[in-house]
Amino acid sequence: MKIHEYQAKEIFSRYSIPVTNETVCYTVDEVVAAAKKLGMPVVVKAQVHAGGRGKAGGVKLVRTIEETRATAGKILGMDIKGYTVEKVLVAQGVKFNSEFYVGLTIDRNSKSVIFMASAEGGVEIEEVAKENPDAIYKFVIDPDLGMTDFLARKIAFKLFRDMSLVKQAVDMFQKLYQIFIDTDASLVEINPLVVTDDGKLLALDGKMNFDDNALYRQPEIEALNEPTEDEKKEIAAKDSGLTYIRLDGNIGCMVNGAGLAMATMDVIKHFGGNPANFLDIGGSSSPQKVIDAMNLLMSDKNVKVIMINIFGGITRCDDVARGLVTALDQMKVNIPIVIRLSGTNAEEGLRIIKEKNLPTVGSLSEAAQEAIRLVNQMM
Amino acid sequence: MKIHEYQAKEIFSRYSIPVTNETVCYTVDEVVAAAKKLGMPVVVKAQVHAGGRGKAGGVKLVRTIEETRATAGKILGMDIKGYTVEKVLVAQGVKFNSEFYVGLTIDRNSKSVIFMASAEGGVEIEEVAKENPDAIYKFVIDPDLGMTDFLARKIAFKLFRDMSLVKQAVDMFQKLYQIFIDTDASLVEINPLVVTDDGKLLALDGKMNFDDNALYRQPEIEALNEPTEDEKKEIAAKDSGLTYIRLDGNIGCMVNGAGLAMATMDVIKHFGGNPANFLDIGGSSSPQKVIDAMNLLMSDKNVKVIMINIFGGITRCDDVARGLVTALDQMKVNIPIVIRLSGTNAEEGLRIIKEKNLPTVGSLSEAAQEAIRLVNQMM
Amino acid sequence: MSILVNKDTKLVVQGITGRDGSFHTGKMKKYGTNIVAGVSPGKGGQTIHDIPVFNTVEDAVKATGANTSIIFVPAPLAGDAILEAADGGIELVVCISEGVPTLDMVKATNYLKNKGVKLIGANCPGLITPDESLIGILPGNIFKKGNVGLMSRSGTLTYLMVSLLTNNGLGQSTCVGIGGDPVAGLYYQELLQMFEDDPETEAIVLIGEIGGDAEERAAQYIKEHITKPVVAFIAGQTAPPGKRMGHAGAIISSGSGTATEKIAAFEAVGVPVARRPVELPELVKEKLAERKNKK
Amino acid sequence: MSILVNKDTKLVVQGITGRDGSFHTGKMKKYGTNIVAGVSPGKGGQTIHDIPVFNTVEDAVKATGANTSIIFVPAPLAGDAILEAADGGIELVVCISEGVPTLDMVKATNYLKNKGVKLIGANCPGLITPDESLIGILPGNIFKKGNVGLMSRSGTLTYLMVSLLTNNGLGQSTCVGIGGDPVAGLYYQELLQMFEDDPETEAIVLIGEIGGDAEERAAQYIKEHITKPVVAFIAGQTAPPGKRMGHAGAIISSGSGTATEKIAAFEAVGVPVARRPVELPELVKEKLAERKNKK
Repeated sequence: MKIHEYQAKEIFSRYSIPVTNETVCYTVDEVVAAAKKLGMPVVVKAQVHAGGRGKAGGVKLVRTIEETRATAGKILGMDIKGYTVEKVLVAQGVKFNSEFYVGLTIDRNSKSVIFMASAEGGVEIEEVAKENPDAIYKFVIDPDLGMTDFLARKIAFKLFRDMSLVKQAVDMFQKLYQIFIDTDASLVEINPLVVTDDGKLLALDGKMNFDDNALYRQPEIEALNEPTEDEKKEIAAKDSGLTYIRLDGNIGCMVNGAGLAMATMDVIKHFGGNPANFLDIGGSSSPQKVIDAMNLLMSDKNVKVIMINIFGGITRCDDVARGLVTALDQMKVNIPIVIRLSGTNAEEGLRIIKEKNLPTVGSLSEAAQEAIRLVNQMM
Repeated sequence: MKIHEYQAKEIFSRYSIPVTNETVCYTVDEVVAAAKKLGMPVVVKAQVHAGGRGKAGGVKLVRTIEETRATAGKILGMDIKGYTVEKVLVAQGVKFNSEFYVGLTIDRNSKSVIFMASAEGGVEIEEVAKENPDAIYKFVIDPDLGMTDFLARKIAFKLFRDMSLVKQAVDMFQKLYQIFIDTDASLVEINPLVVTDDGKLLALDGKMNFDDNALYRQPEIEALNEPTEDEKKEIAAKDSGLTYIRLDGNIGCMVNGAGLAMATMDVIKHFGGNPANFLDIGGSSSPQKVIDAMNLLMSDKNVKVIMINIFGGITRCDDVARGLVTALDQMKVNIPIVIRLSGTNAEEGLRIIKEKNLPTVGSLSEAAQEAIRLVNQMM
Repeated sequence: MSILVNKDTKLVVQGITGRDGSFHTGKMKKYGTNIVAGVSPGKGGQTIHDIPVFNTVEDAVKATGANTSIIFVPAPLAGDAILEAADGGIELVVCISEGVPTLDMVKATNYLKNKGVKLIGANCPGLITPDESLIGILPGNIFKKGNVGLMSRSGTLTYLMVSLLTNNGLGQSTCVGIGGDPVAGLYYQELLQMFEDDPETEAIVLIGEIGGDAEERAAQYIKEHITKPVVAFIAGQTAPPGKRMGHAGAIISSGSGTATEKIAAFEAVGVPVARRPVELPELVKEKLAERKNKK
Repeated sequence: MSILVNKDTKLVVQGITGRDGSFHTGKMKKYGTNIVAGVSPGKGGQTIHDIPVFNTVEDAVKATGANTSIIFVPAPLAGDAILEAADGGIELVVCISEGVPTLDMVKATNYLKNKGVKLIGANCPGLITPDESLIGILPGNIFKKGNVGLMSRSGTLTYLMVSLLTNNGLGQSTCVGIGGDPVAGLYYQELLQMFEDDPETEAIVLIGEIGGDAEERAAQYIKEHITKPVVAFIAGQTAPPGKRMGHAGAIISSGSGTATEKIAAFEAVGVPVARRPVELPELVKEKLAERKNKK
């Protein structure tokens, strides 16, 4: 789950990490009022859940009230990577000497939280990572120790020589780690972290992502969620135990397991078809899950054929079959369905399906080819 | 550092551990008022920093107001192991089925916090430990994990079969561990922990000791300290970097290092003398420390001779010598001093001492014998 | 031989009284897995599928000598269950539970590393040594004893691959579903080494997914340490960039972790990559034949 | 030979710019200890006693190959300093600082155990292998190379004992002050085993104190594992019960941990106990003579 810059910085502030003076605004008038209150210059920043806001023209430094009004008008309502800008952050312009990058994330290899730091802040860190990987220092944080004084100091000395800055950095790094742990984050970033003209560290920007699996114990974070319409559908799906991502094809897929779902899409594409979605009905299943999944597929008007590919493990094929039969009893399904079942309780599942005179196929290739044939028939 | 039962239970309450309804009282009238409010019967419990209050008659169950008044009068002002009872805890009488013991402390061998639990609660746990050691379960708490759910459950299942009690116990044990860690405790005990008639766990008593070395970061705990007059002297000494314990002899000892101080006392006793105190001037020394130590020794009127035994390591003999000379310049010392210096900078120290015409001796045995000779001369 | 589990495996099922735990205990027992105990706090003393249930893993291990554990508890409790297993004396922990918070796994994997206890998962289908021991939710009937070692980040895709292998006469030494979570137990490198050291395994199949760089690292490890033939498959070749496909791992962003890169990494170290599942058995057969000729 | 420290010891001093750190660095250097670096955050690049100072232990280790560290920082910072040393690649950490909170030591000792790093202290005088390496605040001039291994919970009492040994012609292989805190690093048992395994050590002196049961456990360990002669001394034979004599360990309560009990425990396993310091050398000489006769 993602939150906006201003929300991340509110969390930073709660932990006494210094951030710019700023106000979130929803209208041009609010932006102008905020700019007057903060004093010129200010920076107007689009608040959307997409990267590359700067490049897209969503972040502007303005020096006069007129300029502020014009810029606010331009940014509010702007579309950035499919997200409409509904609010902007108006932040006091700050003079600074140098820009740094610091971030925390999960490292699969060390199975720990890692702290990343670079003196090349202010630019996209992915670019730095690609072009000058040695410029990014990485520190594995021992989960038993957390961000100890010595580790924070070790990191700080990589970025700063001045002891006053080292001390500020040690304090800030320890707080950032605490935020990461306390909120079950998956990413915490400050980019740029700047040294102001009067020698103070300041978070000019802030970014936080969270572990979806842990949201159940982070109600305050979950309350910050602002899903788009597509994401709402995905979340509703998740609440039913489904993982759903809408794509732009016409073969509605219902598969159990993310890997198999991707392989299924790969095979459909291989034979020239186009999947309408990624839909993983997950592990431990119940008939209700299949009903929810069918409803989800039927709600997409582009779907011309439904292709079900189940390989039973923890998901039992008879549950899927029963759910399917129930779903078909409850709802009007006027498009063809191609069903492939194998694995745990497959025989019982196939028996139930066949009782309803639904078509089943043997292999994944056959299923994909059959689905494509049916779509082409309709076109 | 020790605190009173009622203070420990206030901390328990802050962590939502159920304790008896109770009030601390300083006068008989307060006790009677509290008893009326709580309803009879109540238990009146002396609040002193000494064990074995029950045996000493400092804990009484009373059933009537008259009895309450009489008992309060008896307990308030009572002397228990040298402590005068200045306040009592008046606690609601509770009906219970069974009594347990739980406690946390530091275990030297595993270098961890251990949790101790026993179904033989309500009696002195030291007795149980001696007579039936298998009745006390001990669990080492991995410092990286803390009191995990599974560990708390493992302990709870040793004491209880009923799942409602197990769940209450799991919650309580985790909170007790949290208290131990949060307060830098050295001991946390509930004895007895009872199961009430309506199936609830309840802390009938509470005991907490704290790590003196960590008090600097526990100001709230330190504020609860109620030292006796002797302890105040010890604390003042500690503030000057000295460890002082008053004893009843007449040879004032000033030694560096606890082991050497004890060995010095052993040798004095061996030759028939009587040390007036244990005084360890500790490691890293400054002249001021020696001045403070001299003042401390001189404040004890029983002291007839001062015996100084310094073996320089981190303590430099020249510092001790200089401090001694300064002290003797500042204060009137009208009793004899026996000085033994060796180790780091001993030569320089001895030179300074000799310049002042103070007597020095070679070995510990000689020093002890000389001190005893001087005392006997005065008698 | 085989890796990790075999006829000597004595299994304890944590969460044996739950819906999935109970169901799969029955399935595993029917397959022939030696299940010696179940754990369900407060249900100690009961039996389920004729298996004794204990309140704690420690009790179960003391009473039955269990050396392996499988976990079916709800995700919020799974981290603690893993710790309990390791603390209780279990040597191999297999965590099926899906949706375990990442920081719980960070804590658990670190503790297990210090204890020297092995973990598979979480969010995995488990593992099987055919005809000996099935520890997980895999459908036993698709497996066949043989000499192909298999490891996979995905669950059901594994079943499809195994079916294809079995139908083509290629039996398996051990198949391991390692799970797709950001922080998991044993991973490609450890398992590659185990298969390398296992005399019964003649070829290794690695089934990867888009996202992360685990496959790239595995390719590097194969180059440096593995002499047995390895064949790979990567799911998500046509997944649109920037979308998260179920597994936390399956994210493609700014040109790293794509199927194209992973396939290139494998092929650069001589590991052929099947483009479609059905191509896999043929590649394995070719590699086995090559190996036979070399010998 | 010797234990723990020798001519190959390369020492880094943490807290080298403090009063005590600087003073004892000078003393150790004068004794001949190979001090390669100091650490003092923010003072990297300076030198003190001609020794280069670094901001972090890691920097110091990378630049100088230091393998041993001594800590002189204030007690509230000592726990972190121990962790930094272990994390930085140090193999033996000697913590002199006095008054370190117990829970800091719990955390540190546990981390070092998992890392396989050895710790002496905190609240200890350090250790010495005479004529090779002095790591600590011990007065070097009282030691003499020889074949008696010594370990002690107390600081200055050790110096007294060593003086007596040296004055009686009994040199030392290595002398270790283990400190008297409730939670400390290497203790009697580990050191007894090291001396047992050290060919240069012919007799072992153990200097204990009242409080706790470490001496009783040591006696048990000697019975089971140690073949070399051991001689002991217990401080606090006349200490009044219930009083805490400086060391957190030195508490006598309800009849456990008294000098009488400890002396009995040692004598029961054939370890003679000196009643006064001056008696110690004679007991060591007797034991050494016995051992010679046996050989």
